[in-house]
Amino acid sequence: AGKLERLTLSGPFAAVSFPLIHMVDSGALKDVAETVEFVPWKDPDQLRVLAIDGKGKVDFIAMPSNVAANLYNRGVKLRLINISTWGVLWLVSRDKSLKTLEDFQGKEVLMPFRADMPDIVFQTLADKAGLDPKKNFRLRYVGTPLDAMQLLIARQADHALLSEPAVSMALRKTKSFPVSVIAPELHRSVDLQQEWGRLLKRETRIPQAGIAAMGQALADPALIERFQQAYAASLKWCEARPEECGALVAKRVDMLTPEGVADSVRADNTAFVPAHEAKPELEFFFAQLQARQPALIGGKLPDDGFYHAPKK
Amino acid sequence: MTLLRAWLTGIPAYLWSGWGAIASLFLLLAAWEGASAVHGALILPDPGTVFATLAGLVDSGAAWPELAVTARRAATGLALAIAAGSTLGMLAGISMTASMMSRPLVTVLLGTPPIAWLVLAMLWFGASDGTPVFTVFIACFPVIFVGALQGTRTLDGHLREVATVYRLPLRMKLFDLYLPHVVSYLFPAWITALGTSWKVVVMAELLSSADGVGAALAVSRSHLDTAATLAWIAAVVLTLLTVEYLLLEPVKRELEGWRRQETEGGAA
Amino acid sequence: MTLLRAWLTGIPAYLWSGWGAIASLFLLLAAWEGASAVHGALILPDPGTVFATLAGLVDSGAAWPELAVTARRAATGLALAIAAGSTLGMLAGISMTASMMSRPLVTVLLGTPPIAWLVLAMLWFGASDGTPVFTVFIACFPVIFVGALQGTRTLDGHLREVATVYRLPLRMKLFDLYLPHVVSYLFPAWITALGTSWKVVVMAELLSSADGVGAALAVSRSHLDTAATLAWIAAVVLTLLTVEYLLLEPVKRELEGWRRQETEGGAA
Amino acid sequence: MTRALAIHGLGHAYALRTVLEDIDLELPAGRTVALVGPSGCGKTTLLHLCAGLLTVQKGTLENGFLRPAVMFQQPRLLPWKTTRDNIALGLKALGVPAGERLARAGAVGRSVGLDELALGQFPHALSGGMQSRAALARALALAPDLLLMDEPFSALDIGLKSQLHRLLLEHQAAHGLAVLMITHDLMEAVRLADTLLVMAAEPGRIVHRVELATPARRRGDAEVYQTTARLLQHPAVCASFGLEPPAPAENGTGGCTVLPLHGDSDAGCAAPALRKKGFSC
Amino acid sequence: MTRALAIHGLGHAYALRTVLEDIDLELPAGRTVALVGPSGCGKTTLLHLCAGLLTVQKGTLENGFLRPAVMFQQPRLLPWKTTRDNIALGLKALGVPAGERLARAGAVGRSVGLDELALGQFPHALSGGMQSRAALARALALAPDLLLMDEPFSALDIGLKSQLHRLLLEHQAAHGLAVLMITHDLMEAVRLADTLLVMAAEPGRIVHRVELATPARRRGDAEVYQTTARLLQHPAVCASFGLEPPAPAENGTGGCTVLPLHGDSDAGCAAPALRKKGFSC
Ligand SMILES: Nc1ncnc2c1ncn2[C@@H]1O[C@H](COP(=O)(O)OP(=O)(O)OP(=O)(O)O)[C@@H](O)[C@H]1O
Ligand SMILES: Nc1ncnc2c1ncn2[C@@H]1O[C@H](COP(=O)(O)OP(=O)(O)OP(=O)(O)O)[C@@H](O)[C@H]1O
Ligand SMILES: [Mg+2]
Ligand SMILES: [Mg+2]
Repeated sequence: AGKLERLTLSGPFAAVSFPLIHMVDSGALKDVAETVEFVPWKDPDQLRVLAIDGKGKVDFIAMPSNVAANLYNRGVKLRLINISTWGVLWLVSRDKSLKTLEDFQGKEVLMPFRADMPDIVFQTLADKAGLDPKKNFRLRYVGTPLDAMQLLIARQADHALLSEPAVSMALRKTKSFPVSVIAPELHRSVDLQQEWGRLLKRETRIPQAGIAAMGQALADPALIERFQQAYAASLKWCEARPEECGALVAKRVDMLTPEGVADSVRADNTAFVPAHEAKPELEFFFAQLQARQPALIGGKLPDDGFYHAPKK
Repeated sequence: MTLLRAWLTGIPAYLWSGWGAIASLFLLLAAWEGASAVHGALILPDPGTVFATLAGLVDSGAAWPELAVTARRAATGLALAIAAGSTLGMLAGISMTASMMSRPLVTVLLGTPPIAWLVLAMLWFGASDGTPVFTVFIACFPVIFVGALQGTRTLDGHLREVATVYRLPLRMKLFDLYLPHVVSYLFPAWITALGTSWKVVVMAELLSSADGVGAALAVSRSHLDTAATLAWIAAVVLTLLTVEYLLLEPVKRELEGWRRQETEGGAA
Repeated sequence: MTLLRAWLTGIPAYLWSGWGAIASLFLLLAAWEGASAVHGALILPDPGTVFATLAGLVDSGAAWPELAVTARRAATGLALAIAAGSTLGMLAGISMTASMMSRPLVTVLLGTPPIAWLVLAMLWFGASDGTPVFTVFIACFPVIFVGALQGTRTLDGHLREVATVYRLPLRMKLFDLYLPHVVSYLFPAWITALGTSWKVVVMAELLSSADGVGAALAVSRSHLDTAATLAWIAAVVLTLLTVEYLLLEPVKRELEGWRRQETEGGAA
Repeated sequence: MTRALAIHGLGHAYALRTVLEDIDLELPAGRTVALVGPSGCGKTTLLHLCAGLLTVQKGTLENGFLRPAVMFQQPRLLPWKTTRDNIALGLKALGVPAGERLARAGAVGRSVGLDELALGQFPHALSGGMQSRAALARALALAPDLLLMDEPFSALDIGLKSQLHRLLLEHQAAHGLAVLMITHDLMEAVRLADTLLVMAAEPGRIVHRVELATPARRRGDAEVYQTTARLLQHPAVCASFGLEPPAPAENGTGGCTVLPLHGDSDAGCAAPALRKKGFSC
Repeated sequence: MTRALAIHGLGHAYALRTVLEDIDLELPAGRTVALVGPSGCGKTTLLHLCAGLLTVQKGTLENGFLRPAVMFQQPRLLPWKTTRDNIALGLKALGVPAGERLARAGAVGRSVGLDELALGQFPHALSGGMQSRAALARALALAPDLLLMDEPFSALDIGLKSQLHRLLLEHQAAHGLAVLMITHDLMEAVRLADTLLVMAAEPGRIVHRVELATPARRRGDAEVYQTTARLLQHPAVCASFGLEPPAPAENGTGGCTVLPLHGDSDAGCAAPALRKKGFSC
């Protein structure tokens, strides 16, 4: 097949996107397209604009798995091709001694993004632990992870549910001048992935984010295959060289620091799993979300057309 | 009392003259429908869907509590801004020095992005109503202040001389001399502030709060539920239109009655 | 030309009378210093640190390009809003029907949270200047429109009769009759809009842009670098104060010269 | 249409209150009609109707003049324009270029006694009389063919008044100007007008009409005085102004009193009657 | 301080332009001073100085009256208050309770010929003369001890004028009111004033002073007429108004002309001189 003119990758500033950035930077897909570019999306509005079909602007887009299902159920033409992020949710706390969800009973926990996936996961887990999320915790919702971090650092709050790379950024900040002078250390406390495994009696991982194919890529299984390989390679590269990956990402994304990204790469739970293989776990995950907040996945479980399966 | 009476008696005549307003709202709906057809439902659902969603929200009882919370915050912030802005603005208008001193502060208030306040507001007011109320106040106060200031300074010097000669006490100067004139400057400021207050309170809730329309908006936004998002926005705008046309306009008509008659007499 | 001359000749007298303004800015700095001492540098760095950071940004050359980009966007949006708002507002003020029809649209514009537009703006204008410019326009237009509308409607009926009798053509009606009166209503609206434009453009850039002060602000915020955040905000506010006091005020003094003399003559 | 103002059966009401009823009036080019009547009887209303500022509700009004100018009861100068620019307003509306316009405005301004300084000032810095002269100049500057004037000289001193009377008559002789003027000064009306209409109030109507045969420019002081005196003898006029006509037996010259200067006679003049009920204090 | 207005060597300048120079004036309680002079000579400025609206720049001004009231040259009614409320303005400032205040305002309003309807209307619906009567009523309602009036009767018809003259004299007799009034009507000045001051322009100064011995209420028409005629003979007065004094040989009575009604004589009156240079058109 002829070379494509342009290939557009897109993703949020989170772990799923690091391989995408590496792919663009290293020229991994040079043989496929003349230009390969990375377009970040920062909020749901931008995502919506990128996701409208027919425009064919974006080919591969990284997003949380539930958002992909949501868009699919709303009629956007996309297919999930892989899941790479299996756990980025942590409780960050000033108190070293808190080990499990139960330990946080009666405490005020900052929660960015009300009714979004992390909130629902937290509630589900709390429920399984026999706790009422509304009664046994004092959940304080804030607008963005940034606000939560600011409140933590300003000692206005002691615990927060954060995701990578915000966790690493916050931890780095509190150890570095001048912040650490005032704010005592924060700790990476409960790992929600572990709790997921413990309380739901499953593997200790949650299929949180991955890549969806759209536009011209949808009709081109070869392109998807090529992308999958490159992505898996880049993911491996990042895992192997956190420092280099951090430098690379921070160069492109002003908002992240190299150390923060590196820490985040070390901490997060990545594994390249093609969508059809992840399907059972995804369906379980979606079912949990649907039970509490159907709107998160667009009201229903996505049908089979959602999961990309390579032709054997 | 007079205001209340005026409010009640003003309504029928008012509704009658409101056809133009309604017509233009329908034009707006038509434009929306058109844009929706072009862009598709994910970007911009059509008005029918949105109003159906809104009706659903209202029926399920989900809408009223959120609207009430938001309205309370907007109204509190607005009331504070109107009281402080009108009074301080008029006082600053009477004294040249006060006006010189207050102007740059107003500019600073006007031009500082809310980001700068938000952290402080969260610190001072925590998760209470304080933060959105404060944000509304900060956003509306300068608008009203500037209007009151300008209105006071443009009062006809001849009438000011009358006040001097007839030795009006400060209270009368404010209420019998300045206010009736300044009101014509305050009204556009109040209308602007009313609109601003709703917009700002929603944005502030969106950023910082657990309840209210803004929070609901944030949720539906993160769920990519465009119809619900627009339904909430429609609810806000409809409330705003109601407040403006049922409350502010009749009051305006009453307070500016002398002016209306003047125009009619002059041009009839 | 006359405006330019007025601008130049007005400056010295103007600076002299600006002491009050400067004094109150220093008061503000003192309050900031105090608050910073209470809350600690992490939440609110003191003015010294912030201005040092700002000086660093300026020295390193990082500040100017961002400020230039932001200024270009704010100025474009504001200019469009002033042109459209003043003209349409005055036309609506002249015609009762137009005023009835436009009012609810203005309320809708005023009260709709930017969230509702943002998607459409991004879709229409992409990542270009279009989005922030459009956002500024939407935020400033209604403010100016309402001011112009009210100003036009409060023109003394007697003077309107003079215009009829002396058969002023529409152009003269606008520029010789309405505008000089309306200007006194437009000025507070322009001041408000100027402040709003800077605030809004920064917020829009914060959400949607890769460059400009807003984007820089987003970066320094995500690094939890409060000093840099405040330095950027200080840069915006200082620019705003400069524009207002070096440009808008002298123009205002010139355009309202007849009024100033009146006051002096009447009360000297 | 002929160059004339023709009014037939004209009436006007503000809301439910009738202020003018059954007015008939003819004003051909080159003539002057003076309107006198008690305060509040509707003179200004009639003038505004002629100027087209009020819509005709009853009767007919035909205005065949091409370039009317109005001088209002209040000066109504635009406060943001200098006196010169105010005077030039009508010329600007006609599209006269700036240089010529300002020169002509200056000339007309000087002709009503405004000096360079006054022409350069804003209206608020003018005295009352100067403002009303500026308003007059604004009307004259247009070189109108119909001049509607509402108490044009009432704010002026005796010297200026007579100067401006002469100016007006000259202007009229030169341009064939038609003038409709309202005044409270009967003598002024008799001096300047060809036709004098006396109005009465509630509702405003014309109760007396005097045609003066001698052209105004050749009218002598004696004639002016005698006509005024005769006018004041007329019962309708006395009634309209709320004056008691003195008993004819007591006074040789007769006529109602008030302006008592109708002779050297020191005849006892009756005090004017109270015009309104409840007139106390 | 005695209840009197005492002015010595008063001067005033707007910016660099001197409009008043060396004014001396005494106004004790119960007396009336009338100020006449050409338009723009500074009469209103002097009145505003007396009212305390302008700061004294030169000379001294002592005002010992407790409750002055001012009637301005323009009505200056508050457009957002009904006529009645406008009249009651000064009373409200004094803290008179609403009921009494409105009743008193109504009574004063009626005494100047405003009916109930007019009292309930906003000022813009009043005729010019009604507005100036409302302004007069506003001043009178205060029951002032000093009344400063700027051309109070110039917008009124002859009937109302003489009624209000009587009203003013009655008021003065009853309350011992001091009055400083500006007028362009010499006869009115002579009729009402105890002292008559004639001003000249550029700079405004007092050029002639007439003391009238007979109390105003007992002043007969003949006396009024003769004094006016005498006044117009005075060269300073003629010069001030820009009138040419007729050659004494030609005219028996002498005096400058303009108000030619100074007798039945139809003596040829010289045309008034042009007051300003460049008087053309
Ligand atoms: N705009 C208006 N609305 C209602 N009534 C009005 C209006 N203008 C005038 N009137 C009434 O109409 C009547 C006549 O007014 P108009 O001004 O014509 O009187 P006028 O003869 O000019 O009196 P003056 O000599 O005092 O100027 C008055 O009683 C006045 O109250
Ligand atoms: N506020 C002002 N600023 C500058 N000059 C002024 C001001 N007010 C009045 N003047 C000037 O002062 C002079 C005197 O004005 P003033 O109003 O006292 O005259 P006047 O005697 O009352 O005249 P008129 O009889 O026409 O009312 C005029 O030449 C006028 O131009
Ligand atoms: Mg009139
Ligand atoms: Mg005067």
